[in-house]
Amino acid sequence: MASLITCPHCGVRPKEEFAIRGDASLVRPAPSASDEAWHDYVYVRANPRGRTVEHWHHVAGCRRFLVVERDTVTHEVYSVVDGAAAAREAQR
Amino acid sequence: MVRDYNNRHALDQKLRGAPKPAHADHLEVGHWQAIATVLAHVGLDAAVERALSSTPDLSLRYCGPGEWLVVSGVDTPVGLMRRLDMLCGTQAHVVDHSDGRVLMRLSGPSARQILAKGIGVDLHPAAFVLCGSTNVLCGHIAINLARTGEDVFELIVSRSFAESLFEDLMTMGRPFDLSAAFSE
Amino acid sequence: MRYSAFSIVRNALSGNLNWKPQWRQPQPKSHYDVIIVGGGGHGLATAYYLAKEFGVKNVAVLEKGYLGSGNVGRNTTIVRSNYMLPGNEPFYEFSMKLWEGLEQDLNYNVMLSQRGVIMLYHSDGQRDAYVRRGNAMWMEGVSAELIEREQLKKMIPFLNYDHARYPILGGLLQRRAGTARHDAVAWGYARGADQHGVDIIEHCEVTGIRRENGVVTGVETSKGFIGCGKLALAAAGNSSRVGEMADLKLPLESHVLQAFVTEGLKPCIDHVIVYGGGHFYISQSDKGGLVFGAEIDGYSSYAQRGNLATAEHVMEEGVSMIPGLSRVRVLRAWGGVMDMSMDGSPIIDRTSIDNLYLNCGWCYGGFKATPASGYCFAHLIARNDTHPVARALRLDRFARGYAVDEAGAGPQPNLH
Amino acid sequence: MTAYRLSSGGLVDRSKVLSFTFDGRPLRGFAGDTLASALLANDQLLVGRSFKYHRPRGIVSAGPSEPNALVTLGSGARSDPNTKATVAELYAGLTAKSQNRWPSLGFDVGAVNGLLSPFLGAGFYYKTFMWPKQLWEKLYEPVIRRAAGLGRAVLERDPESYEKSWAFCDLLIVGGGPAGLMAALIAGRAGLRVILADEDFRLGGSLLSETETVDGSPASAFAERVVAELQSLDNVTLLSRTTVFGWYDDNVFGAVERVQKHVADPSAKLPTERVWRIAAKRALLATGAEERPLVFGGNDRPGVMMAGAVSTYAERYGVSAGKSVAIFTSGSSGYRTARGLSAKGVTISAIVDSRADASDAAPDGVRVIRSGAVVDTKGRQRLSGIVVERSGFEELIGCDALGMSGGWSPVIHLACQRGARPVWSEELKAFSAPNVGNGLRIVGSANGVYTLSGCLRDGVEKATAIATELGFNAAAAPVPVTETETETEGEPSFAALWYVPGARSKAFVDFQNDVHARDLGLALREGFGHVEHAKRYTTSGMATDQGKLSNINAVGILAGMRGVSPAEVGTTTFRPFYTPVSFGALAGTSRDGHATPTRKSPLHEWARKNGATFVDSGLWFRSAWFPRAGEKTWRESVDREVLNVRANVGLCDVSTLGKIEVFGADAAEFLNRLYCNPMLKLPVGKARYGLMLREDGFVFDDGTVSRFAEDHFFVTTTTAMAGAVMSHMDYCAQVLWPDLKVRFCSVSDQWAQMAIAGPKARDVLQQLIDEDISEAVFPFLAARSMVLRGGINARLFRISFSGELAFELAVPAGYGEAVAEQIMEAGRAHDICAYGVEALNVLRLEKGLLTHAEFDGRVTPDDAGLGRMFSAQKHDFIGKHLSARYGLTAADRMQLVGLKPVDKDKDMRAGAHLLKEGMKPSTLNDQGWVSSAGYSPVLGQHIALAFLKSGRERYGEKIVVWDKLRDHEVVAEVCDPVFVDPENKKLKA
Repeated sequence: MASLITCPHCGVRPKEEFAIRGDASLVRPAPSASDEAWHDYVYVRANPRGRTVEHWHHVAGCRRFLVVERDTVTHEVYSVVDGAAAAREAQR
Repeated sequence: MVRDYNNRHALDQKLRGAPKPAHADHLEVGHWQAIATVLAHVGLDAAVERALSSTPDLSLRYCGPGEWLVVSGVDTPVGLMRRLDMLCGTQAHVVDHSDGRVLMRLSGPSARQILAKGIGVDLHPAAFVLCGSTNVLCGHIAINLARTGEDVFELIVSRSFAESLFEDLMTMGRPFDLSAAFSE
Repeated sequence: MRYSAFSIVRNALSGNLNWKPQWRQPQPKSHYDVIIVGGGGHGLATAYYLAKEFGVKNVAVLEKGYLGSGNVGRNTTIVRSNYMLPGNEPFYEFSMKLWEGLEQDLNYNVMLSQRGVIMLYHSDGQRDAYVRRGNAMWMEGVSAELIEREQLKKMIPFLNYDHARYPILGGLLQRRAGTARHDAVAWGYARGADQHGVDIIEHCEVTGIRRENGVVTGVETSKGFIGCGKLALAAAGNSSRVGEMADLKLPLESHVLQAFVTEGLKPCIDHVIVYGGGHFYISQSDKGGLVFGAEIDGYSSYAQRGNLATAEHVMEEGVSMIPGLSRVRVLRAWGGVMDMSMDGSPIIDRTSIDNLYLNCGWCYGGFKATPASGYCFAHLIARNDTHPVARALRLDRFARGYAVDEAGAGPQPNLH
Repeated sequence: MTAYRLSSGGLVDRSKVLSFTFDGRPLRGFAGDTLASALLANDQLLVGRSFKYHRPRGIVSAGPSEPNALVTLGSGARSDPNTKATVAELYAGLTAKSQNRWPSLGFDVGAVNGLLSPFLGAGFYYKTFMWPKQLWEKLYEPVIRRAAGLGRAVLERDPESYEKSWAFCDLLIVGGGPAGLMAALIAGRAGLRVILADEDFRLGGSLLSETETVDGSPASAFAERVVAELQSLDNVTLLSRTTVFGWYDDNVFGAVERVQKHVADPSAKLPTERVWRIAAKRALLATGAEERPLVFGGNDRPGVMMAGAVSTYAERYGVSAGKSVAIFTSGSSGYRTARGLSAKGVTISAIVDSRADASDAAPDGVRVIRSGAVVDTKGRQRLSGIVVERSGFEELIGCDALGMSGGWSPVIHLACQRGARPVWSEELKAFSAPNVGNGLRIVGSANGVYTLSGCLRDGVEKATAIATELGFNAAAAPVPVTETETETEGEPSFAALWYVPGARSKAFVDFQNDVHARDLGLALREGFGHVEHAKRYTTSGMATDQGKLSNINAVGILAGMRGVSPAEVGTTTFRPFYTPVSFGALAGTSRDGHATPTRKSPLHEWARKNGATFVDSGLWFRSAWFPRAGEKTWRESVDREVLNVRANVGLCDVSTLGKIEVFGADAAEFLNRLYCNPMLKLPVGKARYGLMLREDGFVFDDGTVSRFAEDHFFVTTTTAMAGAVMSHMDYCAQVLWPDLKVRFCSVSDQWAQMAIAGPKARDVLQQLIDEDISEAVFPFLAARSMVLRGGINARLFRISFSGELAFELAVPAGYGEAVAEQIMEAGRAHDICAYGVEALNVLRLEKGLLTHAEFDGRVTPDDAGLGRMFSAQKHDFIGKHLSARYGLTAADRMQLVGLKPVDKDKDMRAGAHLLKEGMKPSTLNDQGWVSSAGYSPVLGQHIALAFLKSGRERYGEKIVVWDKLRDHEVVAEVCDPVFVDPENKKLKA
């Protein structure tokens, strides 16, 4: 992971083609949601030790936001999927 | 006041002057070509790709899902826009990039070795196949790379980065005496 | 045993056989007034000041590894108080003043070396931002100097004045800033705390936080349950994990920051120099190695190791700033796990649980803050009251809209 | 003479004599020598001084673990300090200098430290130098600091070049010894893409100093045959002189190739070093094993070497380390060295074996002292004898070299760089590699296989397995046959001996950092018994060799003192770099002007021809001002440009703005959610100023939004944030609102864009355009595509960043220069001038328009006086919810104001802070800060924009503009931030 990411659209790519945005498990609250929900969305992070999902933006490639499921200790990558597909799923 | 306006190539400063003989490893810069970005409407990726790839004198370069650069050696920019509009105007948005992109063709026995100095993608023909294309990082510059022959690659770069990329490529090619010129 | 030139001579004459351990290796008691989780710089400093300044002596520091095995032992040792925002500058200046008296206070030479930190600027806009910062420092009574290009050339002749991609126009200098010997800070605080009766318990991992009626009563550890009156968390890098044991949700991501050291060289770089065309910073240790680093690797990680792409980028910036580094060889790279907070500033605060206290979010700035962090945290724990210089560093600042965002980068931890 | 060149033998080319110098002394060696072998051949035993005590030191090893023989190669800007003589390939004209000595290597004043050593024990500096306080800075630290380091860095510009390259392969083999070569051969024949990297300049590893035969020929000839076959295979890449320094995630390896370090006359076309990043499907670690030194009294005297190194110098380089060589060993390896030397006619004075009984065969007539121990060495700057103790009796044995062998440790550094810890093997009495999965496997003696035949077999087997795994067909290959050795008999056996008791003088553990056994004792006594503490307290293992020789003994000694197994002590952490790598190699070509790419505007040439001075703006070069003859300062030019725009007309290149086409049925909805002001009802043919927030409610960026069709918008961003805004839009479209029908792409590079501003802007522009662009037809904020006379497609916008009647004209980038020239020609009669970003900045300052000098990431729309743009009526947009927080709406927030100095002649500068008159400076009293300042030629005075607490209520108040940093203080009046034409009369003219 720290070296190579397999982009579902572009294939195996080096880390420097990506910009990392952060936690991909967050779902943007509804406009009417509580202050606390908004605070948690913008400021609170689960920050797991172990398996996590993270948004990697393939800026120098397909410009897609990818959801990279990976381990924060071993740096093993479990899966990489397109962010829009994942977001649609999450919103369902 | 009616004018003929000159179109200045981004590498005009670099490549102006008498053409020098091409070496075995050569960088040829397309003086004029028409290039457009095609953005498929949401959900119509496959249909647009079909429409585009069925046209013989258009070369399709993959950028990302539903997004391509289309290169034409025969059309004017306006002509290409018109053609693409007819071809897939109802299924895609078409944006002229003829002035915003510069195309360079790197060829020669050392082409792969030269590119490997900047590109973190396996360029072995089994991995990066003939007619394959993709957006990649070359050094610090994002480009579109296509393999148009066993030892021939085409690089499409944003105009503002063209000089920088050109200088980088010439540095990468220095051990191989890489030469460069505008195409005829 | 008090350290002095005389103690060294006396011990040398007896074959150096009579030196005593610098801190004890006690077995944990069943209960302490305060338990501090984390035997790094901040935890040890907190224990030291609790015992020395606030009279709280029944204190234990629990460390899951060896003492000082976290970021206090893996940083670039820079000490400075050149901040811009009013929420930060008084705190870091308080820390700087504590540094300046630390050796005498601890009877331990932490080798504070006030050789000056200079931050280079490369454009008018960057200069204006540094002027704003320098004036903010002066507002707090902290001296700062704007060094213009010609003066800088005399001061630091080997910078890339002629060929840099971004011209070096000048720098903002804080002369009192510099470096300290990082391990010695941990050891000095440990020895000091120990002498005041603090129990430092190494290889004791906290595995749970026991609560009864909404109040913390103690911690489960690899050495059994230990009761406490107050529990203080100072486990930067792992704050989210420790906090989770008490159901705290924290505004943190753990990230890895690499640092590097070169082979030992005769003295050649006098200042701590910070590149404005990137994030690179460098200084030379008293042993001769050039110690340097730049930005974090960018993804969340608990692994104390970095990636090559970032390392290469660091070297690019280094050679861009000082062309003569080109032939210097890099000996070793290491990675520290940072608590990156959502505004780039730390948190010292109470929590929603009455007797649970929190010290976290130090981003890459934890080392320089060690004394003030310990002092302010001890103040908070002992008096249940925030120290005046740490008022802006409360946990609820995000909810209230008072982020202390020195970089102006917004709530994305890896941009700070 | 003691060390000398044997009359024959070795892999050096005796017909190619190479001259070199050491400390100015001219010496000669042969092609194929290392600097170390050549120095030995010239009997130069003393090569350096240690770090702390400045003790005389000689060559210890024959490879990269060398702690002592560090020299500075080359001179001036080409100096390479701290170079290991044992890996430096000799070339004609090489110059080497010894280090850390003054005035000379033979007589070094620093050696006095040795006398003070009882006071300079581990960590002594933590306990003293504290009184009096001032002396630390003035005296103690400078003295300590002067003693720092070994070699000297010149910090001059490096005349040589570097580069980097990617490589991809099926199998990377690290190490070209017997195991590595065999593995490469098997995999290469099977068709795998193989890379074999070896740090030596000659492939073969231990085969090059082996006395055994393989398949009937000398081992080195066998190696040569294998290498020749590998060279013939297209799918195999051989990288000699290449050190693999790091193993990173996803099986990516970093390696550095010394392309021209060994070349007397380097080619300008080639880099001096090249860093490889190798992505390997599989890798084999064939890095061999390291012999351990013995820790005994006086073990650092020049002439004391590793027994294996003594063999290597004899077999590979044809150099004997001495006339009379003694061996001190805890195992069979020492005997092997003795046999080899003896066969070459070198006298073996004795073999001292720490073991009581061993069956190893000594050469005929050589005395073997069992249960013996070397407890001291004699001689000054070179060895003259050893003191051997056996059963309480001491004996002095004369010798001029001592080979020591304390057994072997597999070299497993790379396998432990990713978090896995080495595993103590009781069987090997060494730390062995952890199982790190299929990606990286350990082979040969790195895997604890210590016989030649075993290594050859291991190489064959592992390569065959990998080939099969990857779907290749590896033909069964016989393992080459060794002559005398069988796999079990040749296995070296040794007793673990961490410390030789009874030392009469210092017994060094870490040679370079002068850490001796007693320092470790002191560390333990003071509570630093943890291996990491001991390392940090004593500095053992922290020198340039990273403890390659010393760490294992330090662990063993700590274990012994603590009465535990080495397994319990464990090792310190293995981290990159395996051996040190130059900054230059890791930086590659990205330096100086190429540190980052540069971007040039399509109007760059036009600006250059018009005499522009350029300034960096991110990656871009922008035209800053256009000096004319007679103008002496930039201010004169900028004032002229500003006044001319206000009075007549000017042309400014704004091509660097980010430009994005936004399409789709939901494009309007998308933009409406993206900006804090409304976008849904923007009419076709109109432009609107847009303000974008971050989700936390602070301003992110601003720009314009134009609508060309119901489903087609065109968005501009600031130059600085173009990339960030594009990424933000990607995020919003893909992650937040994936169901919106919107597509967009950057067209920043497609369009050359220029601002034509000033009362005569329309008169000038109309000359290029047939369509009517009068106020009635093309009013303020009109935005349309049109065609210039001559047929150029263009876009015209009636927007202004100067407060003047202004247009922005965009044309395809290639035509930018021609169109700009045309406009200048058309404008000549109207006194048009080119203006740059400095004038642009003054023009916007006079109008109170904002840039990222104001939008510093901590500013709300209301702070900036743009509160009216925040559309609370909109259902949702980025930043809406959190904007309502108390801290973002508090009455005492700093708000944008204008400042005018009370004394019109005074100036103000950006970065100053604000204080109430009469108040003392303090953080509490700080009232705000100046974001932008400059001279307004229109008003004839300096003006500034500033953020002031509750500023909008304080117009008319006098405030101190406090720039202590530059000792500058001015009293200014707080005023509205719009200084010129507040009614916008000119804008809509």
